[in-house]
Amino acid sequence: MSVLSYQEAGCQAVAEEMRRDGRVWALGEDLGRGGVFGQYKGLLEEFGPERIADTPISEATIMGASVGAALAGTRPVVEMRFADFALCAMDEMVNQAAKARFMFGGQARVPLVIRQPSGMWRSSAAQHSQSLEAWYTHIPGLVVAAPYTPADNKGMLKSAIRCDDPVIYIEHKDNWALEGEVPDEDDYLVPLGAARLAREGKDLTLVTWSKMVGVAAQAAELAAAQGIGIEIIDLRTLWPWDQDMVFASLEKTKRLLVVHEAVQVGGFGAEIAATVAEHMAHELIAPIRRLGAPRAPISYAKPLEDLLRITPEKILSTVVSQIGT
Amino acid sequence: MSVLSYQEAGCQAVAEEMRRDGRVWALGEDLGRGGVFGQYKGLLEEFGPERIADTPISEATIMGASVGAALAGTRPVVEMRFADFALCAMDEMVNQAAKARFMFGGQARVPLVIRQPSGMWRSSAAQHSQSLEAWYTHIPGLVVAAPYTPADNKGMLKSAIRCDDPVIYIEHKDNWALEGEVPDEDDYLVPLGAARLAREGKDLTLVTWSKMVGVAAQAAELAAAQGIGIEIIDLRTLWPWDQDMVFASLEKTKRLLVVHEAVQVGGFGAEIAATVAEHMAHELIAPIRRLGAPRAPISYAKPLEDLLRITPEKILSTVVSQIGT
Amino acid sequence: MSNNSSHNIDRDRLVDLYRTMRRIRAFEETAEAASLSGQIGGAVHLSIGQEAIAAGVCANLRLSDQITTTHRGHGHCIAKGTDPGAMMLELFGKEGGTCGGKGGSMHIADFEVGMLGANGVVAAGIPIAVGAAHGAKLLGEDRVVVCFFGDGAINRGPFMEGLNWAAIFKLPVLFVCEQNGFASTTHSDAVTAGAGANARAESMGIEAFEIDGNDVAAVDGLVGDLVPRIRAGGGPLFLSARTYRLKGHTSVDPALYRDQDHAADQWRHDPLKRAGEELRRLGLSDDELSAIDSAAEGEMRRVSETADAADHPDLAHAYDDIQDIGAPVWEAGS
Amino acid sequence: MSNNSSHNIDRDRLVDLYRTMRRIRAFEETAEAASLSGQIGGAVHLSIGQEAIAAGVCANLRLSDQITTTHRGHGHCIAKGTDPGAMMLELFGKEGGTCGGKGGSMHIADFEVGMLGANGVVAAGIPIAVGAAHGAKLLGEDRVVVCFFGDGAINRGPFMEGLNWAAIFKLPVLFVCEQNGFASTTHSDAVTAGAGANARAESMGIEAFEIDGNDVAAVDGLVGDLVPRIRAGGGPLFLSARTYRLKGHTSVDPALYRDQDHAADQWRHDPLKRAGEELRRLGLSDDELSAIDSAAEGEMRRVSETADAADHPDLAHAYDDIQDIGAPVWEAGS
Ligand SMILES: Cc1ncc(C[n+]2csc(CCOP(=O)(O)OP(=O)(O)O)c2C)c(N)n1
Ligand SMILES: Cc1ncc(C[n+]2csc(CCOP(=O)(O)OP(=O)(O)O)c2C)c(N)n1
Ligand SMILES: [Mg+2]
Ligand SMILES: [Mg+2]
Repeated sequence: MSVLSYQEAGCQAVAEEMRRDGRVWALGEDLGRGGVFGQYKGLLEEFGPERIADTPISEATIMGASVGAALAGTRPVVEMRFADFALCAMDEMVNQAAKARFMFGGQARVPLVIRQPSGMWRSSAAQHSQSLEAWYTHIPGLVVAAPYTPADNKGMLKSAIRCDDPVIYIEHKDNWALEGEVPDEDDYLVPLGAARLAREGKDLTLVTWSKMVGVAAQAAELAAAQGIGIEIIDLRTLWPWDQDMVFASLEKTKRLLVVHEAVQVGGFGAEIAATVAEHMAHELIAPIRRLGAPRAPISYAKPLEDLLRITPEKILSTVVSQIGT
Repeated sequence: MSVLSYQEAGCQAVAEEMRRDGRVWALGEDLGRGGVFGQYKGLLEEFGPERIADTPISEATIMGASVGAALAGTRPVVEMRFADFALCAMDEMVNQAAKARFMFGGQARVPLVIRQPSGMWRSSAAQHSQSLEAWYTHIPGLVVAAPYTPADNKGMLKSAIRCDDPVIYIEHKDNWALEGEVPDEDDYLVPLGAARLAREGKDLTLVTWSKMVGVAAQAAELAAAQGIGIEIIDLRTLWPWDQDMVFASLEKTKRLLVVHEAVQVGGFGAEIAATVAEHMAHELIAPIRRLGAPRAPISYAKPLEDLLRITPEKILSTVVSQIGT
Repeated sequence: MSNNSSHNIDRDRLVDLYRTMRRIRAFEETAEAASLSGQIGGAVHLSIGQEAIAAGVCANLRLSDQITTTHRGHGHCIAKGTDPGAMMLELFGKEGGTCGGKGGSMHIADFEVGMLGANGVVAAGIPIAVGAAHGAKLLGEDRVVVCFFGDGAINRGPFMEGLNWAAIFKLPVLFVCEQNGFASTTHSDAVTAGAGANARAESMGIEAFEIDGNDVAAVDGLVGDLVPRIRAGGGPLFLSARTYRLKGHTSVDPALYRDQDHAADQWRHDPLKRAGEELRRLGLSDDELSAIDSAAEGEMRRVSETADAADHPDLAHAYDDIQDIGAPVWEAGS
Repeated sequence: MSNNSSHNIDRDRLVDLYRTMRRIRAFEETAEAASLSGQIGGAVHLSIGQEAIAAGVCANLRLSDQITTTHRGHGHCIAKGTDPGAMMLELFGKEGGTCGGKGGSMHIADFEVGMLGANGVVAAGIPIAVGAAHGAKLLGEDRVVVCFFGDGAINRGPFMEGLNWAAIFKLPVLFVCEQNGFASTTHSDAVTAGAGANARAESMGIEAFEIDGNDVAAVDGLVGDLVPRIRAGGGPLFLSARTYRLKGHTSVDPALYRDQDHAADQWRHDPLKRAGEELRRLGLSDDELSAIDSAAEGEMRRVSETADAADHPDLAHAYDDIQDIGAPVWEAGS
């Protein structure tokens, strides 16, 4: 175990997988200088400019060429820089990467990791702050991962690189500096599709992912002070999501709150809430609640931006209202 | 009233609005020959090639230029040809069209109608059959409309053209030939945001939109034969959606089924189901159910394609299971 | 650079090229009939009139070389070596099709022969081809990737991005632009600024060639010069092939937006007719030519009959090959 | 076409251009300081070193003409007539900012002076500018639209699509490519194939010009020739302006990836220094020059102090201007 930042853990994952498998390479803008967030720091020096490839500002072709390179037998790690810019590569991601294996009747595989730094950071406004993970859960062919801890960022990124299907890999921009214990082993893999029980609690199951796991943990502390036990499930992978763990937790707590930073309307919280409503409504003793952002573009000005953030206090007051009913 | 096809009703709407307002124009590939589905038939002859503009195959710029032209004071009707190709214009739609008004602090408006022929038609495979309306409901700044009847296609398209915000306008490819009574008046407007009670029933509220309204009607006939009354709400506008009508219906029926052609996971049905679960769970006497497509790319071969379709029989058996419980 | 002079070609090679073209033509005519009869459900984009490009280009490729193509890609597949039987099964949406019936005409692929896929999205195959070449370079394989696309595709951003990418990474790609005059119902010229595809390629520093794409010997000869240059590591090259779409955009399009006289007149330049005349000049008898023709037509008739009689795909495999984790599970009766 | 010779310019006009440049420089330096002190929260992309392009181009525009710009657009806004006070309020995220604090540096817009918006997405402003010109043409207005973008943007598809579009519709657009050598930390040359932006424009049939973008008189002179041609209906033109990004990509980027000697040397070509020297040659005294400088610096100091002291936007307007129907409703205490 070493204490690493989220960013360093991701770096380590890429480096280990590149050492292990000569077909793995990374491409995107500015990678040669370590990437915008330092998440490729030092890799050029070890692996050279062919495998840590600087690209032009051509998101559509960064993605499309990665599909071709994957079909040709390599395993690209594709850097989209900001999740917002992935919108420039949507045909390539959704119509090509996600569907090629199926459309071609299984003749080919598209092993890709599509890294999308996401979420509100600081005063970045409407085109640099979005959380669009829900979109990808709606697209057959895609795996969607959104790790929170540094250890998971190592273990899940490694699993994503080894996965033979395209993985949308969401890293929250506020997480880069987050530190935590990370296993040193280069075979440390965290399986895709398995959630993590981040905190035990008896009164309410809070399902969340990415940066919101940390915010939820703060809320749980506040709740504990009031004698309320929040169980936090860090979903980690959004598709496929770990229904078993969520359902098992709900058997115990009988109350569900889903929290995400993304816009609430049409967010992935709706899928979780709907699924639980379909299958477990009769077991719940409080109305299901979702907590996401208002359906508003993200503002630049700090107080307006902050208005859109999920805070421990907002979570707590929602929890209290659920327990109260 | 005249009997018009869905396609003709749309044509009439565009023609009337172009006559009424010289700032309205339409652009897209092949519009001069009436568009791929004939939905611009005869318009070139009346309005000329400047206002019925043939474009290159440049979806990103069809959309981006439309944003600019809207900012400059015109009112473009943007033809995306197939909803699938709108993926080539996603930055322009989501980062530009949807956000410009807000980001610029209300200085400018972006009056656009973005027509997206959607859905499974016949043997069109994974890149020509998608229903992605859920995505747009998740994006602040966008209105999302999906009319089913020819009359609504006239009245809602006119409302969309008069709307000062960008409207994603979803026309199902299987609807073009559908005929129905359409008011002749050139001031026939159907307001965006209001659902339509398509059929009354006492036992279950079925919320749906677009082509599925017709399939649901067939299911309701089958159910009626078994003494089950299905109330069908044709949502018509997905954002904002008519919660009042849905909630009022549920007060009566106390059972909810949401049906859509799109993939169920992350579909807009999840939003409706989640919202109802949050607000009306205690009033319902049966579990909420959703019926959407499996999370699979759309196949070409007829039986494989058909497997993904929602049929009256599938709806009926779901309804029966809900009534039974 | 322009190269229009007919190439010196030996008879046997021209016979082979002619046979490939005739097989493509027969395949397309059979598919057209099956589409009009309703046996084929999906859209069929015929390459009738454009066979010389497919045949002339692919004759210069190795099995390990790769291609990507478009919605109008049957000819490229056949020329690259895909079994027309499997292709026709795919068009019919039947078991045994190249993609098990999941793709149809616009998504035919045959990785065994280096056919990396047709594409239903205009220009989308361009970055994919470029990426395949990027992959080959990274893996140290000496393959060449050929990217076929239409004159309508050069107005999409990924075309330009793909050219820039291939040039800066010096990738082994041959871009082949099939200039058939149309993009669906639109005259390509009307929506294309400047001097066209080659000027755009040259602006990226990519050497570009133009050729009469209905002259199969010329295509063969020129591509025979270009492919070794690419394989030797010289970077991408670009070829514009002038041709004409003798049929409508799809099998059901009467193409009334064309000048009908002009369109009819284009049959004079039918690449098959021209190659046939050349073969006769080189001494092939009418009987020898008809033997090739009827062999091709017989082959495609059988292929179509087989496809018609074949089984639909087994529903139990409906959800195979979506993704390893998180795919739907098929249940009998669902 | 190349135009590097210094232009004959009268003194008063050069004084005006110098003043514009100095105001931009002072704005940028003030913004830089406010960014480093934490008064400005978001990313700030400084146009220090590139002021001559903004000043020289916009001096030839009417109020009714329009522009679009990029993440690095402060200079263009000021040159087009946007109030620096409102801009600085916007950068500080305060009430009274150009966008009410909702946009920040990368989304400044000022429709009253024809400033149709900066953009956080590289190249996204290009189709928007082209569309604004399309709109003007449809409405019969005789405005010209100028589209500013960087040398990194020419590798994105919308750049090429936008050029093609402007050319086929013969739209009144002046494309201005600011060649500052970098795209973020990447040397633009390393990822750009061929002869560059002008070759690409010319391949679309768009006449393209190149100029020393640090010579404000030259830019002014050339653009003074080009804008009337465009306004007369001649269709789009293209201008590449060579310059240098004297600072890092953002205000906090030390830009260590540059050759430090080379970078330091570039200050010799600082457009302000050059214009100042020219003005002295034309007889302006040191005092007159410093008066301009200190007026600009004083203006921007006040602007920054005002922004610092200003109120945050009123939360009650947080959800204004999203959309007429279906927007969230703000509730006090939410
Ligand atoms: C991105 C995209 N836009 C539009 C279409 C619809 N479409 C299919 S083929 C076609 C014309 C293509 O013209 P060209 O590239 O010249 O190929 P050709 O059909 O002439 O072989 C169009 C517009 C599409 N498939 N993809
Ligand atoms: C589509 C897109 N990709 C990447 C980025 C990140 N980015 C912001 S500025 C920039 C460099 C732009 O270079 P250039 O166009 O030359 O403008 P300059 O910064 O030099 O003025 C990049 C890559 C972005 N904003 N949008
Ligand atoms: Mg064509
Ligand atoms: Mg630059």
